[in-house]
Amino acid sequence: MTDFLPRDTPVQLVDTTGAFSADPVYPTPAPDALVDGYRSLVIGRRVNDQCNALVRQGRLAVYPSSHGQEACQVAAVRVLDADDWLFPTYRDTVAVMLKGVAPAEATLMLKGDWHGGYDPHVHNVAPQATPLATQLLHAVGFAHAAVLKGESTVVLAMCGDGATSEGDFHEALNFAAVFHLPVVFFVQNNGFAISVPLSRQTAAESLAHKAIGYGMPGERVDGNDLAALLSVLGAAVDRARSGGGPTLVEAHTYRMQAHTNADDDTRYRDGSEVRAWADRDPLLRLRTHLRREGLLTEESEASFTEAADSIAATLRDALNTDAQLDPDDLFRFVYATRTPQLEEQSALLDGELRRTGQEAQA
Amino acid sequence: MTDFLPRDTPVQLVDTTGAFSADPVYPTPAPDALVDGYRSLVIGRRVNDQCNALVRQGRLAVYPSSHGQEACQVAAVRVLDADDWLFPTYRDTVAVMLKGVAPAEATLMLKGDWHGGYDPHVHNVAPQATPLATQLLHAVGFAHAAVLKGESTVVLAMCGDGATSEGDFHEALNFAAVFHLPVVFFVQNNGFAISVPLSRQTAAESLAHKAIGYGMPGERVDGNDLAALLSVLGAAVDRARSGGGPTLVEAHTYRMQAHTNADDDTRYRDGSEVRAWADRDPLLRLRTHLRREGLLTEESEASFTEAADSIAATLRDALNTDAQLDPDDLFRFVYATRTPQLEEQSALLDGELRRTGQEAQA
Amino acid sequence: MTMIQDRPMAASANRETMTMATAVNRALGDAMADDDTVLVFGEDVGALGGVFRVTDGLTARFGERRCFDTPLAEAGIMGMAVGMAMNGMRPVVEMQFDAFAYPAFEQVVSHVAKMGNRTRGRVRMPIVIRIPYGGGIGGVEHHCDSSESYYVHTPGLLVVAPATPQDAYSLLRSAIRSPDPVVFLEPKKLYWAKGEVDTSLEVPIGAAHVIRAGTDATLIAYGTSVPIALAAADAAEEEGRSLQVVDLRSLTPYDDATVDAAVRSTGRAVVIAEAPGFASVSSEIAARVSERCFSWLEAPVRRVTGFDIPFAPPKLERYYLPDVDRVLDAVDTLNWDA
Amino acid sequence: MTMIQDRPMAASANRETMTMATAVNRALGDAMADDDTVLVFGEDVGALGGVFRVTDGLTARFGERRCFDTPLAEAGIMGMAVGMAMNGMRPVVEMQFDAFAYPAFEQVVSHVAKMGNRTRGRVRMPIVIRIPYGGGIGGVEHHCDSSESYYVHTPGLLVVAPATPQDAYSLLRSAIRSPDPVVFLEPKKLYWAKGEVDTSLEVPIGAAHVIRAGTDATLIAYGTSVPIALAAADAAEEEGRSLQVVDLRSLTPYDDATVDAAVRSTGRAVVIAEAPGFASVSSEIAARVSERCFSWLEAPVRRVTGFDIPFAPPKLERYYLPDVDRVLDAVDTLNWDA
Ligand SMILES: Cc1ncc(C[n+]2csc(CCOP(=O)(O)OP(=O)(O)O)c2C)c(N)n1
Ligand SMILES: Cc1ncc(C[n+]2csc(CCOP(=O)(O)OP(=O)(O)O)c2C)c(N)n1
Ligand SMILES: [Mg+2]
Ligand SMILES: [Mg+2]
Repeated sequence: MTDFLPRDTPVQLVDTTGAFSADPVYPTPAPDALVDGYRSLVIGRRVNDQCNALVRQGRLAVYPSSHGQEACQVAAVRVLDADDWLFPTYRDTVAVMLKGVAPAEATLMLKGDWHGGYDPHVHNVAPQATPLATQLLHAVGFAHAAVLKGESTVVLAMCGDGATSEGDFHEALNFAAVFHLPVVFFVQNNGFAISVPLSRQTAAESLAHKAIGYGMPGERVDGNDLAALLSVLGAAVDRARSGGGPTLVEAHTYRMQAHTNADDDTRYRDGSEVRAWADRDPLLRLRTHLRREGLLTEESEASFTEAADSIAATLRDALNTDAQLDPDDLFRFVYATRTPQLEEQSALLDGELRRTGQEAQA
Repeated sequence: MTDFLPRDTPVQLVDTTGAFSADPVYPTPAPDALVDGYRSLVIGRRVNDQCNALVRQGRLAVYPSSHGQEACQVAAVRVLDADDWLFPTYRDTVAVMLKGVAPAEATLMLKGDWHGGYDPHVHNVAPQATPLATQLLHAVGFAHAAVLKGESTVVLAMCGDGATSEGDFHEALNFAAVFHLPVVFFVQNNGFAISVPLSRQTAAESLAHKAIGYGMPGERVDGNDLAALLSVLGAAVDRARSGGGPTLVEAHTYRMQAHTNADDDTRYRDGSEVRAWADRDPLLRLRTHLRREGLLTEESEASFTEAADSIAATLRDALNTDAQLDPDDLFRFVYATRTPQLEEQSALLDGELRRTGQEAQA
Repeated sequence: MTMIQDRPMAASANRETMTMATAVNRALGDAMADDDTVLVFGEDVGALGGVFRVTDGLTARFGERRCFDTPLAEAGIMGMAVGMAMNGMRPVVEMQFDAFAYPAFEQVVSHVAKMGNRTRGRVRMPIVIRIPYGGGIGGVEHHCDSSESYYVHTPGLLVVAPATPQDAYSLLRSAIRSPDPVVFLEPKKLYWAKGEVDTSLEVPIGAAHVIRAGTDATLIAYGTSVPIALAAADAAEEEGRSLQVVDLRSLTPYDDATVDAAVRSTGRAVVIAEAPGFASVSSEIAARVSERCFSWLEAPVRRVTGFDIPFAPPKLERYYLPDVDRVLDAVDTLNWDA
Repeated sequence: MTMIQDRPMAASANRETMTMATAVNRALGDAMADDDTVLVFGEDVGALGGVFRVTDGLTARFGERRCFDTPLAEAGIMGMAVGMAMNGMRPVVEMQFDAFAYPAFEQVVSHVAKMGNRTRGRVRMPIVIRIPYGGGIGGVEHHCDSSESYYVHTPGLLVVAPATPQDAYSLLRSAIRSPDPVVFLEPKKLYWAKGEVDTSLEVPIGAAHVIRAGTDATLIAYGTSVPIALAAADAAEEEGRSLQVVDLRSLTPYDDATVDAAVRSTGRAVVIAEAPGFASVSSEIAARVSERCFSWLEAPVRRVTGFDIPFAPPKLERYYLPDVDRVLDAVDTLNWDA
């Protein structure tokens, strides 16, 4: 059972200099997967940059950036089949888009138009969860239902290091293990929960050490090494799909920017720490490796940049358009059928809008 | 850090035949402690028997018996100093009494007179908690305050196997570890949470395996072996007192009777399983051992029985007396000072009682 | 496994006298038989059949996959139900007692209640949360709360509280068919009260009804307080006062039309509820009736509710619980000289 | 470390203009300086000084032992506070946003609220639960709930909601000195509004006050709705109607005497609250006023509240929030021909 314990050091395939070393246990991803992954990294970074810009321009209300964590974002999606489900957090907008959700829909909540912007069933992406760790239980229930229906869906559920302290984290991992469900719990340990450092979240050697307490394997992986992430998460997905039950994977990464634009990270961390992590950047490292291996050409790089440009443009266009919002939507979805009370209340609002002539502009 | 993992088999000093074998790590309790512990076992068993009888006679509303778990009850108290605090559950009435609470006060809640019957600060026993695992957090807070005040209090917090599945269990252990607090978490794994067997609570090899996920040591101990319990819990208390932080101890024991008198355990377990555990009875085993060692005489046994008789008589007397209850108590303690609303409401009740002449009989 | 569809109940009348506990059990069994996406889970609902035996026999009949015990964690149960509902199931979860539903509060308020709205109706939550609630059974602390106001105040939840075996059966069938989450409050003290049940009878969520005609004043009750209202009306009759009784059955949606018509017909009203009265369902009823029936009212709307204190210990609960005398006292204050 | 004792505030007047956020910060600092059993903890309250900077500087001034960050777990924070209170401390905990207090609900309802009663007053819970609440800041889902009704309905809790820097300062001082647990609701949208604060001024919990004289109708408000009530009264004045405004400040205990006197003086009342109205604090106020001022009322008590829906997304919140026009519309319905 001690094989449920993670390694002493995170699994790494490509080091910070871009050098590759094979792992005795985890397979080496195919070159194609790495090139394709690199393309997604470029796009992910660009999405983060663009969204930050849109916040500055007042087009997004708020944006929790995954700058520095793009390898986690990419890997979380790449290891899944189209039928598999992703349960993301507020910070995983890049992953949501990479799973297929249109930029305009993925950012609609952050724009402030509605509480969510996409249909979860189109691309198999649950709503981005704000209340921490709650979505892990939804992932467990989703997987449980899939098993009952005889479907081979794998569910990958994401959360941060801070969220591991919540009771729901515990209950989710325990339920998944007891019911032996095909769930991969993927913790992006980026060192901080807003201002609170990891040392305030756990006294354990690693977050992955928690797995053995639930009777599932735990593993640690370098969260800025896309190759290692693809390999470790891929193995967890394979185990889940083949009836091997859940896995806890902890990625060691770093939140390079403030928690959100509303945060001031100079109050709680040293610029030098941030700069040190810049050297471990997931893009740089994979780029160096791929170029060294001759897997990346000027043309492909140019085409990746172009793809990123195009998504950024789509984002800008989407967010620079003010949608026609219908105030009556406030009452439309609370229940499948409006209650008599909501009928009265929407009539009240409607009357107000008519009287003030707002219904047209709304 | 893997030394935080529990042993493969529970620590045992006295086996089911009463034979003793020393442990390479855990010290052997002094003969006196064992004899004194045996006395408490006899009392504890008698308390359980008497309370069951009082339920049948309708004097107690309900009684969750610790029959079969008396060694845990005794050890939990014996390892503590008088200044240390105990945080018990509804099933730990024997431990509450052994810590010094008078039988009448310890059973007042079960009698139905009030929600609690003793002053926690007199014998350093928190109220018996009903909502599962919630008290573990109170224990953590209590210990934290003690540390801030520079006091050397150790806190021992009890819970059942079922309660380990609750989010509060997770949060309590994590807080204790992060703040490095002097708390001993003592899980009485009696195999069931009402009807639900341990296999539905965890897929882990043991509950003690959870400790490493918090960065604290975990240990498993034979919960029907008082000697082993005293030794393992004693070591945990020592570690806590000397600044070594929290420990998780799992005792393997068995609930010999139904969950409470309201429960029908034939619906979910086999009589044969119960009978098999009778052979591991904590009293029998220690008695055999002590007699073999010449530590138990006819006279001492008789005196223990007498002590048990006397407590049983006190219990009967207390519960056969109907206390004068004051309905106005309902309003008296909700706040330190009654709100105007409660003043009005108690006046209303008072008026009713006067009109119907009930205030005298009440 | 088929996806759920609203379907009419079988037309064949099937009348039988049974307890409310049996009626709930029957509704669960019938719903599970009709629709294999209906799942029952919670603490002790499997082999034991629930601490009140309400799920008795379901595992034997439908198997471990359809009715099963979970680890002991209410947030876990509720959160799992959310995920299952996202994936096409209709979970019916049991919270063992009222106060033991509180650990699941955040899942209920932030997800069960809001998921449909959040997703613009794309992901509905056809979840039923069964909660044995209320006192009158001599239960110890945490076993007797009337927690309906927390749920009723939460937009996105439907809340019902039957008072008879018939309504328990029919409303639970409606609740399980509902696309929206329903908090289904089962009055513990009425579990063993018997009544006739016609399993073909449909009772929609949101429909109150007048269960006793009367002309002098209207008693408004639900769940645990319905038998008290009826008994009070009987007692008042002996004193020559004719009291009408409305059983709300559903708290959300609330049936303004039925209640308003009833109160307007008598001009006087007393609301009866076991829960602490402050900022509660009964406050809402009193406020609404006062506002909507203002010019019909001969007297202020009175409330007979639990006191604003934690539920009483067993030996004192009779002082806490609304009873016939307290209702009659309230009726006496209704400005009869007007 | 000394045990807490109630002590009078320093007599020296100290007036200064500051924001409500600063007033809360000042109250925390002054209370910690006065009594070393006062502890502040929660998520991000240490180095960061809280996401609203309300705890700014406290760790620097009083050290890590007195003001500190916890692991990210609200039930954990609340349960730890219970244990600390049992051991002589006066914890002031911060829930980062209204909706993020829900995971702590069971600790609040089953322990914080009930421990004193359970132990017959032997173990009191001098805990303050600070909750930045309400909308009007363009916040996304889960950041704008007005959750006061859950707490007000729970016996054993005191609940206050200041609307000015002065009340925020003085009520927080009172809350920290209270032997009973206080849910302290801080209107987020008023954090940056400025006002004069006299730190020697005592405001007891449970005292409403009339903050604007008026003769035609009474507006009853608290927390976020107070500025709306005042603005509505100003607007009405221009139209020749004299509106009185009562700021409740405390929701539990509720100040019947002040409210009743006010409403009786005008004969008309409108309750204003941002929370969904159904089964809420505003229901209670409307019900009480309707009952207790029955023969003084010229018109039914009206409520202007949030709709019974989840809080609106940022771009739609202006349609959700009670505003001056909605209040004036309600006032217009108060049967002025009577
Ligand atoms: C239940 C709950 N409590 C508090 C918050 C407020 N909050 C939002 S993000 C955050 C920090 C989360 O840290 P972590 O889990 O490490 O994720 P990260 O933001 O680093 O990706 C907090 C405290 C919340 N969203 N939900
Ligand atoms: C939060 C909560 N949920 C449910 C219950 C109802 N309940 C009381 S005891 C019990 C089983 C507890 O099992 P365990 O923790 O193993 O303790 P044991 O009774 O075996 O001593 C349950 C489900 C409760 N008391 N609290
Ligand atoms: Mg983080
Ligand atoms: Mg057990």
